[in-house]
Amino acid sequence: MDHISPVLWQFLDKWLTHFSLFPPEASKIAPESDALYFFMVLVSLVGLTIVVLLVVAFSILYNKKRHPRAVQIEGSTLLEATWTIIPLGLFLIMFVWGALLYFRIYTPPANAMNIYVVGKQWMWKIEHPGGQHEINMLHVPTGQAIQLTIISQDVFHSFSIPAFRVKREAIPGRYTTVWFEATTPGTYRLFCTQYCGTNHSQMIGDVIVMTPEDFKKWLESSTSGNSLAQDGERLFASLSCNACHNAQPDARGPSLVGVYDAQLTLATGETVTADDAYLRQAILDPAQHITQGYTPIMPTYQGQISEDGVIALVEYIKNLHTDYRLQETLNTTELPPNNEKKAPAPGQQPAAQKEVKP
Amino acid sequence: MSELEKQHEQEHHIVGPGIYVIVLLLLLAGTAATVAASYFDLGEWHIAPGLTLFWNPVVALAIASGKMLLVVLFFMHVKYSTRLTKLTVLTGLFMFLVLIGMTLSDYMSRAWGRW
Amino acid sequence: MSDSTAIANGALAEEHHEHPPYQRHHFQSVDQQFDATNFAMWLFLLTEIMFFGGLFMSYLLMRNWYYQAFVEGSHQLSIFWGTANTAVLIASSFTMAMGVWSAETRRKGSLLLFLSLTLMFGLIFLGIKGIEWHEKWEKHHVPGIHQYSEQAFLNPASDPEVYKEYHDRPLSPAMASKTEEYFFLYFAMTGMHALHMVVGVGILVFMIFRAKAGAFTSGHFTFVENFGLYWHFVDIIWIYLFALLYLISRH
Amino acid sequence: MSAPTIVSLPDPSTARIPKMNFLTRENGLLSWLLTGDHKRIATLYLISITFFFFIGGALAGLIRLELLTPQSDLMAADTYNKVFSMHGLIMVFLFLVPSVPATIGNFVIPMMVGAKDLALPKINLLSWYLYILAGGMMLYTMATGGVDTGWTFTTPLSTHYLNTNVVSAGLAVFVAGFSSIFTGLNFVVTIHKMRCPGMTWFRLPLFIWSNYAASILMILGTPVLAITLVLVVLERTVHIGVFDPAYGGDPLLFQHLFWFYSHPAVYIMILPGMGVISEVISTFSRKRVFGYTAVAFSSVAIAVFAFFVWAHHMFIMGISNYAALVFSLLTMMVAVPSAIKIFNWSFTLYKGSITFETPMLYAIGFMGLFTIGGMTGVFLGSTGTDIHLTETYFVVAHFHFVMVGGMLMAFLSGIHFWWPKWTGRMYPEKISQLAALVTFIGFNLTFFPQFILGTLGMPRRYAAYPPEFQVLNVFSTAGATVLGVGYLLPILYLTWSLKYGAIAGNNPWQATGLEWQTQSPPLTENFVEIPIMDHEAYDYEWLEQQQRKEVASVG
Repeated sequence: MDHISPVLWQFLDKWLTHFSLFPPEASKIAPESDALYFFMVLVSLVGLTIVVLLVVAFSILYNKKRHPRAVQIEGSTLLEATWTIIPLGLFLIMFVWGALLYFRIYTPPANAMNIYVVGKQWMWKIEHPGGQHEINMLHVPTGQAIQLTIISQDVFHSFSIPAFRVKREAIPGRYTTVWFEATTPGTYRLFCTQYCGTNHSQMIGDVIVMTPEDFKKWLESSTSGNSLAQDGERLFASLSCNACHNAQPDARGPSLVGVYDAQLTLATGETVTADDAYLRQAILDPAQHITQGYTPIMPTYQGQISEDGVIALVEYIKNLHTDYRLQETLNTTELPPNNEKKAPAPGQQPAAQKEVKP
Repeated sequence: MSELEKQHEQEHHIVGPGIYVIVLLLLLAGTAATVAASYFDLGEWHIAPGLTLFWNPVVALAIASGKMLLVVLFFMHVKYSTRLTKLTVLTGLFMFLVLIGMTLSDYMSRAWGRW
Repeated sequence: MSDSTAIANGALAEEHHEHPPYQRHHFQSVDQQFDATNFAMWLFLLTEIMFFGGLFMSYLLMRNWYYQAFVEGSHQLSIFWGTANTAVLIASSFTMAMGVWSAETRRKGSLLLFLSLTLMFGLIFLGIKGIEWHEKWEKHHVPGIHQYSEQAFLNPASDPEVYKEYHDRPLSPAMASKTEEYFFLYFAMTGMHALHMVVGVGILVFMIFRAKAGAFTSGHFTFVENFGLYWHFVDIIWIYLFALLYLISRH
Repeated sequence: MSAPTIVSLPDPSTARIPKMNFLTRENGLLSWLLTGDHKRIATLYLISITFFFFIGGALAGLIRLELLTPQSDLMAADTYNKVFSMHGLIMVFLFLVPSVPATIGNFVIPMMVGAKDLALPKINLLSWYLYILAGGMMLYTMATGGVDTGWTFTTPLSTHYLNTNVVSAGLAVFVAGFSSIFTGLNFVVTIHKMRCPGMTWFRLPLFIWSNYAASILMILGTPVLAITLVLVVLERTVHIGVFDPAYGGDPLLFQHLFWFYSHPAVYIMILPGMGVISEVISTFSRKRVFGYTAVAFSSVAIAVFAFFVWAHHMFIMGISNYAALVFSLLTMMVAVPSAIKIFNWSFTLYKGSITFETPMLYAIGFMGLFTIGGMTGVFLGSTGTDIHLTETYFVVAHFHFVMVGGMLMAFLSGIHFWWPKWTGRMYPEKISQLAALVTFIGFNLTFFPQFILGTLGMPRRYAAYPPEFQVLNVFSTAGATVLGVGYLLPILYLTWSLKYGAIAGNNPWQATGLEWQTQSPPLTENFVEIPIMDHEAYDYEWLEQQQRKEVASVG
């Protein structure tokens, strides 16, 4: 084998070690998704085999040499009905099966841990609730349902983890969600699959799945000191949100304590659920989201807070289960009663300014 | 008269000025009515929570559709045309409604939330 | 002759080999030619319906999202000019229909008269549209190219003319900025409509010259008939634009 | 060894190309540029789409070369983005949409229905000029720096974040759209109003049915794309619009409007190809198409359902769950007529008398590849598997199986089938059979690995990719080379045959369509006398009787 160039050997070696035909199954949904996939592959193979067999068999049996005169046949209603109804039935099975899978992938369980994902040209920013920030990396534990709340800061992106069989578009101006539960520790690819401009192909990263213990260690080692909710709290204070949303009886804004996931009645009479998307909209476009009994005095924050900032605020509001936290915020900012133009406490400004887009 | 000639005659039915004048007056009356209606608040109908029908747009669009029908049927001679022409007009309306209806169905059902 | 039926060129169609000069060589008969071109025109109008369909869809969605902005934006339009324009266009549709009738009954003089009237009404329509657009230009309500101003919506009292009639509440700044969306669609829709009018006016001028030469009153009225369909279609689009842009948001 | 054949050529020693035909009737460039003859316009179209096909093909070659290695080393990411965008735009709007209808359809539809020309010859010529204008604008776009939106013009990327020639590319597609509207309109009018005496709807060849269905889609779908592109161009120029969320618009609205056309567009592309396959399979198995009515109505069913499935391109884009459900169900429905067609074609072979000339080889290739392409479409139409597979190379492989494996095979099949009618000369049989085989092998080698790549998760439109995908990409690039040879061969030997091919005679295939009952190349107005259709479509017994009569009268 001396005459084969070593370079070629290297190539072959590299290829063979890097070669795979099927992605790893590293999430709970992956085997379910693959079951349907293989069912479809099977149906396709059977269908293809039937067509190929028919064509080959007829080509041999009825070629001109063997069968010089064609016999004219009009058709056969029975046969045609057969190959209408059987594919239809199979397609309907695939439809129902696929729909069940679809709802499973896009309906997060109630106990899922929420991680925020912001897509921008050309990177993924990940915000853990504990305040850990990552770029093009996502650390997750096994055995825990993770819900991703995804938004884009500029154009369409798409957050795809092939090993988990999940994918969701990151849309500018709207939250989308997807969830998964990782099963096997390891490092997996993370892609942006929606074409998003020049460096689309650089918008890739790694998903690192760890055992819960390792994950805990990682969380502790990479914390930035503040949790995401604390970041939000600072921003909340620096934007003087608490001037009105202070849970006081005479407050000009509705109390935000326990507002998350509550049913709100708006000034228009509509009832809405205050989910992430609603909170985001209410911050950016308050005039359209007036809670019943309040006047539309809140200014818009469109263009003043980055998507990361909004996420921090939403996370903060989410965690306001009692007004204890709110009181704490009030205490730290020494809010004088009835003074609307309140400058934030000087000590908190730098941290907050990190979030505020000029 | 043979079948062919009958069809032939139908295709070249000439609509006279009399009908045109009547249609013109109806169209102008419709315009006046729709403008007048826009000055009144015709109220609304709460079909279900979150789903309200305002009468003003409904009336305005109904009058507009009436005018459209007059123009199509008489000015454009569809009333006297072949079935093919009628089918073509209906196809156009149908596809227009498919475009609007199916797209809006996505937007409307998003508010229904999860299962 | 009114409301009567007539067989156009029946005699000519039966003679197989002597074609009238206006019959194109690949048609079997004048009838076939008329049917085919008429049907083609209708199919073209189908594409026009779908073409405007995209605009209507965008309008419906945006109006649902930014209802208040669309209400206030629509108050900026002049109902007087809008109504006048609708009447003008309906009148032009009528004269066009009469033009078709004149061609069918081979009346050259009245055909010329009605075509000219149609042309006149078409030009009046475009003129009024020009007045309306000019007003928007002066108020800085042309989106994108002329320094869009939200003043009228943030502070309605600054526009006494409109304010006198409708005591508007000021819009929130976020909503006021969405009025630009309304005017974008207003200009896109009326602009696209006016473009169709301009094309129509061009063809009308051409038709008047041809009609003078007697081209349409010797039995070959297909062109007039088909142009009539186009003109009526443009009229129908306006009827809906008038309702959607001017009227439905008044209350 | 000589394979049995149905080719019956006139005696080569005495055969002559008829002196008077549509090619020789008038001379000079102007007589071509101002022609109203559908056959000449078809010829113009054939030349121009071949030109654009090779430009698009060259760009495809560049793409495959770049993807030979994981890094983006042949070209920068920006260049790569422009290359795949231009490849998509040119192939979709300047090749696939007009390919069969504007060339073969233009050439044979009037003859098939027994008419002298299309109903509106001037509009037909206008359609070609619009096509050329669109092509010119596309070339201008490419020459002045290209466009990197992808062929889908996704907003807000295209309206806000790119500074390439989006406007001229968008307008080029707008113009190309009107070219296709006018072609479709012309076909519908011709099929409705220009049929010869005795030509009832159910005597029409199936090629007519499928082109009719495709034309309906062109008429109703294309204008929505046109207005969408107008709105994109406006939004780009005046910086306010309905698609960019930064201005208050909705990017999903763009997706809705864009796919309202662009999903039916894939049926615009494939339906005429299906028509070609029906003609070819029937002719080379000497049999009436099995279940004529079912095949005819399945074309219409595809056209109708095509308009109700567009949102399956948006399953992961956050449309409502309920809409996803409905659109997925309807997508499953549209798959059924395609299955019907495949099985009906297979059974057309049953008890036939089959020969394997080049058009038949391409047609058999079509059936295999289209089955794979169609079935993988179901993977993407089912909401659950779509999540994993969409926006990956699986999608790329799927639509290339349908578009290249399906449509291009059908196009080449049709070109070979009608070549004798068009030019009066036969193409060389042996080498063209070889070309068909090379194309089939090259195609599978190019695109089959992409299914696996997609399942592995390799995203589409990547200039650089992780190294574990390299092996399959190398296979794919190697296949593309073979495929390139497969496409170059026909243009060489077809050009050769223009001068040296055997004289074909009127009906070398012994086919039944009316177009075969006139001379080749046909007269300017197709027939000496307008034919009268007195038999069903694909009536080979009628044809034999006809020939017996002729022999008797001559003898």
